[in-house]
Amino acid sequence: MTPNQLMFAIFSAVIIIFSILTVTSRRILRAATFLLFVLVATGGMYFLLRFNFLAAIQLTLYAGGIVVLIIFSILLTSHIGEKLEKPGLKKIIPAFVAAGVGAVVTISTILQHNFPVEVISGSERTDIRLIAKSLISVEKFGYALPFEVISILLLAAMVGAIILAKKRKD
Amino acid sequence: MNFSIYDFTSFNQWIDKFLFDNLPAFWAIVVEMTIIGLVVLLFYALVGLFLVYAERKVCAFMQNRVGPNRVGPYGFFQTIADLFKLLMKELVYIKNADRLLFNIAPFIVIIASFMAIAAIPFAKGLHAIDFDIGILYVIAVSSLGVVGILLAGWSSNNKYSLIGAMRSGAQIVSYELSVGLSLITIIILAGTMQFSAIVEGQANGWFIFKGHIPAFIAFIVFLISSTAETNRGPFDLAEAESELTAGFHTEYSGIKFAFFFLAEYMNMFIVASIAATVFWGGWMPFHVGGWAGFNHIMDFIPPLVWYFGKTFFIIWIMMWIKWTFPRLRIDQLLTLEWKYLLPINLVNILIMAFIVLMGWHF
Amino acid sequence: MNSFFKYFTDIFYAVKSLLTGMKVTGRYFFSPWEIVTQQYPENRKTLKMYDRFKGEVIMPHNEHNEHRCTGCGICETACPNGSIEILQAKIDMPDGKKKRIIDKHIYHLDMCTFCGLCIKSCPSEAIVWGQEFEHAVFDRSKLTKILNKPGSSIIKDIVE
Amino acid sequence: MKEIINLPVKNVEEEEYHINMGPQHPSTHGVLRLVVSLQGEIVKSLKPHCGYIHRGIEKMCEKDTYPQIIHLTDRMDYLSAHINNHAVCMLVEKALEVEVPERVTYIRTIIDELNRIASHQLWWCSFGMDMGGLTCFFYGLRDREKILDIFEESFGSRLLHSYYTPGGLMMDIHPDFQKNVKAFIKYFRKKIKDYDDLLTGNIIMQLRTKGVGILTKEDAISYGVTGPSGRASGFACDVRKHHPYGVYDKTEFKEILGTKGDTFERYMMRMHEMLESMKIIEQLIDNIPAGDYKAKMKAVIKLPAGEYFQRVEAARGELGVYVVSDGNKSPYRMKFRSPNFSNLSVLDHISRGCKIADLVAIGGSLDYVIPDIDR
Repeated sequence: MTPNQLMFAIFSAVIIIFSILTVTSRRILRAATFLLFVLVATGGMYFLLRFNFLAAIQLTLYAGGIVVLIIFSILLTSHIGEKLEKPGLKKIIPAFVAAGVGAVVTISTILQHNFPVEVISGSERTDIRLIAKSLISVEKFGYALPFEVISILLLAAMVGAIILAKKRKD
Repeated sequence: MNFSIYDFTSFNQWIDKFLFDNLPAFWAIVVEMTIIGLVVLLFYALVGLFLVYAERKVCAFMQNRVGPNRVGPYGFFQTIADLFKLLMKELVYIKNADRLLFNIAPFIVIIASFMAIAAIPFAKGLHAIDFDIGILYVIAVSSLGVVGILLAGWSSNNKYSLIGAMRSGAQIVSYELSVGLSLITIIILAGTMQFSAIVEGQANGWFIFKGHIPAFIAFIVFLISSTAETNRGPFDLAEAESELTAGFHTEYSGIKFAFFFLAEYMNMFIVASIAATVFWGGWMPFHVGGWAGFNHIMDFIPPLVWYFGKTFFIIWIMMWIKWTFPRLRIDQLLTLEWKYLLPINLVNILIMAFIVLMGWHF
Repeated sequence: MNSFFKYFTDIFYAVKSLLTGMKVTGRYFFSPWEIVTQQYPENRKTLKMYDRFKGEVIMPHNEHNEHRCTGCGICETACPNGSIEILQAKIDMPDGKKKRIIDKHIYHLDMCTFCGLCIKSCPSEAIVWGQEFEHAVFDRSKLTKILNKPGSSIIKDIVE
Repeated sequence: MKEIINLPVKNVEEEEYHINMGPQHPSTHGVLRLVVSLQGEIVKSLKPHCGYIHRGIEKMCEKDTYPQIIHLTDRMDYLSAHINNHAVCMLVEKALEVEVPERVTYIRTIIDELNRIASHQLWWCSFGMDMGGLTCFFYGLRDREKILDIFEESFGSRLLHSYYTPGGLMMDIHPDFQKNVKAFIKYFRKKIKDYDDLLTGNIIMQLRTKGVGILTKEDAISYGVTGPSGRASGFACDVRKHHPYGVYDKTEFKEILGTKGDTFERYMMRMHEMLESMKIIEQLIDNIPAGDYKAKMKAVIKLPAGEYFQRVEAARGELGVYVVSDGNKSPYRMKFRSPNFSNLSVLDHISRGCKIADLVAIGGSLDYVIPDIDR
């Protein structure tokens, strides 16, 4: 076993355990915290794959941004004593069926796909200059258009948020 | 073994080679990681203790006092005595608190600051990891710390803690923008996010001089917003002692309180060392382009001295700020960020990009 | 346009006011000779209280173990807190008369508010302020003091 | 599906949130409990609960003789102990129609003003601390120490002096008193510039206090807010000016009135008052007439039957002493109109709608001393 395999095992164990805990915990803030661990471990997985940029983005956006927002909204709305009700059988069975179908589809797809075995040398890394350039490139594999579309979407969301926040005052 | 205090690369390679020669590859890596972990841990504790002492002395001198002077010479061992006191204190169990989150919170805070240390270059060849996305990585991991503060405030089942946590959440989320943008200003100038490359890029002049006005503005903005991000005065609203008793860590006692305390000081150290590295050249000696003789004399001072000198100078400025100003109110805090720092920052980035394009920097 | 300039002048004056404040603390940081802290237990030898310092009520005795207290009890009535108790005794004088003298002048330091009325009202100036200020003890009963020393007597020339 | 939608609609906006500020809280300057109902960070209303250090001083006075009462008044507003003593002493002197020597009135006036400066210095440093500037606390205490040293040299104690007696003083002032007071004024005129640089001019402090906690003149009068807090609203209530006692009628000083009545005005009132007090002391300190330090008084003071009232300007406002005497050596009924009690009562009115941080600043600017509220 190489150290990389060991780390992979640790990360995947963390992801699996905390994913299960996230959906089974009946306290909503605990669930959010477990979700944070899942996301951080996923970031670790990216580091293991040497996708440093993706890993950092994962940490900034998901762990540092979205989870903080989720926790923040929980702080505003719920009380410490609150516990979610135990779901009834009517809810458990469809949930299990849906999860099972999803798992079967994903696993069968992965198993059917033939991954080409390629050993990436240790020093090779995704070049962030390439990422940056393709983000603003208008050529064939450029992402300038999606980038701008997303920025307009975010702007619209921001304006909407401001209007919603203003409305409450008067 | 070729060891020099000016370049640690060969020293590291020697250890690496020694381990790989004597151990199987798996165990060599495990031992290496353990050594690095222990060294960083020890460093963390020592710097934390020293900073607490330094803060007390600095604020004492600013307030016409002498500060701690009973334990050891000039009270140097006061913080160690305090550490033992905190270790022996009872860990109070809070009624109706969410125990799991209550216990996890200090660790999240401390791990976030712990992870950030790994990327900081202390001297040539003396850093744990040298990412090509160094600055982005530091911003990413330091944004995790706020989760710990939010959890601490919520799980203590105390209204003061909750208000403190809310304040701190709003504060850190908004000031992260300014920290990131002010660093981006320098990334534009440096053309890289890798810490080692940033430091090497300042071999013929620090960026604060090379990028003149925009770099200076970026430094000021970084200083302000990083002070806010580390929850230090005058931005210490999350633990405003005259309003919220102790804010989010009101209910913590003993070593768990010490963790928050230590993490605050380590965060201060981290932002100061990022400021030193990005704006003031890190371990790079003071060089003036073209003055070979002068540069040569400056090279005799070891890089560690340069690094710690700059870092502690910036920490001293942060302490000076803290012990001079009254605290801001939460709405003023957000006004400062959204109406002043952010627009200035955005314009500053534009100016910096323009200057770099035109080649007006030194 | 006006508000545009105001934005920058605001920033300018804000920064200026902040720097003025930092100048004050910075100056004190670099002038350690202005430190006012007294390092108390170390300076105990040289520490001198002011003459009029109200430390505790004492009864001075001369070298013959004599004091000036007649045991009249005026201080006891003057005290607003009842922190003085006078125990009187009667002795037989050589001429056969009985005379009132003081047996014990009990002073409860723990009840004293240091108002000074007892000392001001004493007709024979028997009690004065002492300079002692380290009154902390572990046992409260130690704060009850007997001011006249054992075996002491009154100075002869005091007339009641 | 319905449940999921309903969950966030639970009306968080209108939920009230109560916190107890005090009895142990860093910003209440003592054992005062404020039950604050909040909406987010905004104060909806607050209810002060006093009485945590009620010692029954008014009742205790009924068993004490008039000279003995003096030491109890020290312990009401302990930061203006001399001024409280002055009120009782003047009341007794007025009732007995005793003419006190001129030397005594001069000394009393000087010491009252010194006490006012010392009190305002402590207010300044604790106000700075409430705002979060801890350094202010040490500068204020450092300078207050100089006054306390002068007090200790002359009267033997630093905080609770019991220096005035009905009819005069306990003892004459120390021979060095005048020299030391002049040295202090020279010293403090220099140091008060530091105060201005550090806190008054500071942009953060100005933004936090200007327009916060506005008290109108009408409200100040109807709530009976006196002292610097009342004058900040434009309520001319300086007893020293309008009902002079001591030698205030012989000295030149300004009664400074504010217009806005916000926290910053209240702050500025006290800063100005320190300067005015120094002016008063400077006018008097060289002109203390020679003479006795005590008028001739009977050994047992008995007030003729009747009602008596005397007011003085304490550091925090108007202190009134009301005595009903039945001709005995102790009063039949004693009542203090303490300034802090009235000043505290306005806190709920002016802090509604502001933030917690503002509440702390307003509390600091009203400068309440809890033992004076509870008595």
